[in-house]
Amino acid sequence: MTPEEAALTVCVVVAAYAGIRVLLERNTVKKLPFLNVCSFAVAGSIVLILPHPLTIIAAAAYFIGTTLESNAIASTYAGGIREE
Amino acid sequence: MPADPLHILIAAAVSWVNFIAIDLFFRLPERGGVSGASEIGRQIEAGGGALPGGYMMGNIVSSPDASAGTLLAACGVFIAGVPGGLLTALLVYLGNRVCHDPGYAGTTGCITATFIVYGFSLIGISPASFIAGMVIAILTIQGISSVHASRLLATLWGWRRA
Amino acid sequence: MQEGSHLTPEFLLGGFLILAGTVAVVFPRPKTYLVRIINLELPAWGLLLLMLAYNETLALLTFGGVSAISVYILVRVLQKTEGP
Amino acid sequence: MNLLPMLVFGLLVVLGTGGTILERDPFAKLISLSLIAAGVIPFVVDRGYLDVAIALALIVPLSTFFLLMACRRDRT
Repeated sequence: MTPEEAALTVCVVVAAYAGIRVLLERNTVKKLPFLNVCSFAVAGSIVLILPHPLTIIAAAAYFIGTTLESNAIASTYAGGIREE
Repeated sequence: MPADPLHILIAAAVSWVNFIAIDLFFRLPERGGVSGASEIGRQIEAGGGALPGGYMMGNIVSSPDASAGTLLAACGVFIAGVPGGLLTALLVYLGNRVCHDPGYAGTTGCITATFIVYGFSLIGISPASFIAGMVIAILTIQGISSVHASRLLATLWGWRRA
Repeated sequence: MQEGSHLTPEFLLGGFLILAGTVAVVFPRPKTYLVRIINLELPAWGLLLLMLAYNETLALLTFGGVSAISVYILVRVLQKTEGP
Repeated sequence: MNLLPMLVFGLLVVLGTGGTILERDPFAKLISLSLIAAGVIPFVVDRGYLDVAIALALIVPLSTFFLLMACRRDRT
């Protein structure tokens, strides 16, 4: 087993664990840290699946996109609570 | 070259120390940067955690900081060597600007992590091990138990302020 | 899995997503328009996976761009319907 | 792709689908939709369509923003 395969296995196991924890958590805002772990693991594994120069940009775009999404969800949730 | 579990553990420890040190140096636990980060901090405190640790976890979630910089720098060095790492530093800076963040922590973490990962690749620890190590490091902060992780971060923040 | 088989994992996942998403749009859990629009994203992902299974690159790019615009139009229609 | 990563990303898609259908809060539904995107994008990368993957990664947050505009109206 090469280091790449070992790293891919670790990333994939962490992604599955984080995905299950996202569903089991009841509080909506506390789901976001687990979603962040899942996106870390997925961004790492798409680099390990296909090593190519464009993959760096793909991983960075995916990670920044999902971070923006979490930011918007959390901000809208906080604003909605405060206006009530 | 066969894989060695010890290499992944060493990489996890190094990247944990790197991103925690840089996040504490740039005062992330002081306050929530955006309203979403403050909301995450308050909810974690309501669940039994500590408020500064909750703010830092909220900041990690809602803008790419040193942890994202370390992961993407490891990816860049794995594919294209040191120039790839510096390219990801530029991308992390752009992402920080999009998220209404000054962007010092992410860019600094990315540049230091680039040289750390390159240095370790010279003595035989592959950059792929650093990708897995960073995933394990972020798992210990955000993924196991938000109460204990926020208390640990609050303790470290107390040392930083003292 | 032999070459040329149509039962790739993309095909199976896309079919599952289209069937489950269509049922979820027709019978939404809280019976509101917003939940219907959110559930409408599920068949969109399923259609995208089916296009991926048949290697239609141009269709993938076009559909990815247009789906966001269609969501925007539906949200505007929802806001007009509810009124001020 | 190997068998284990394929199974795990398929599991992520199935989990996201179940979460989107079963949750009652609109914000929890949006978080589950993001889980589906996390499962689909590695399949796109595995086929070699990196340009499609970059475009998808930038378009998915856009549609979430549009849905959040409706969520904000719905709550107040």
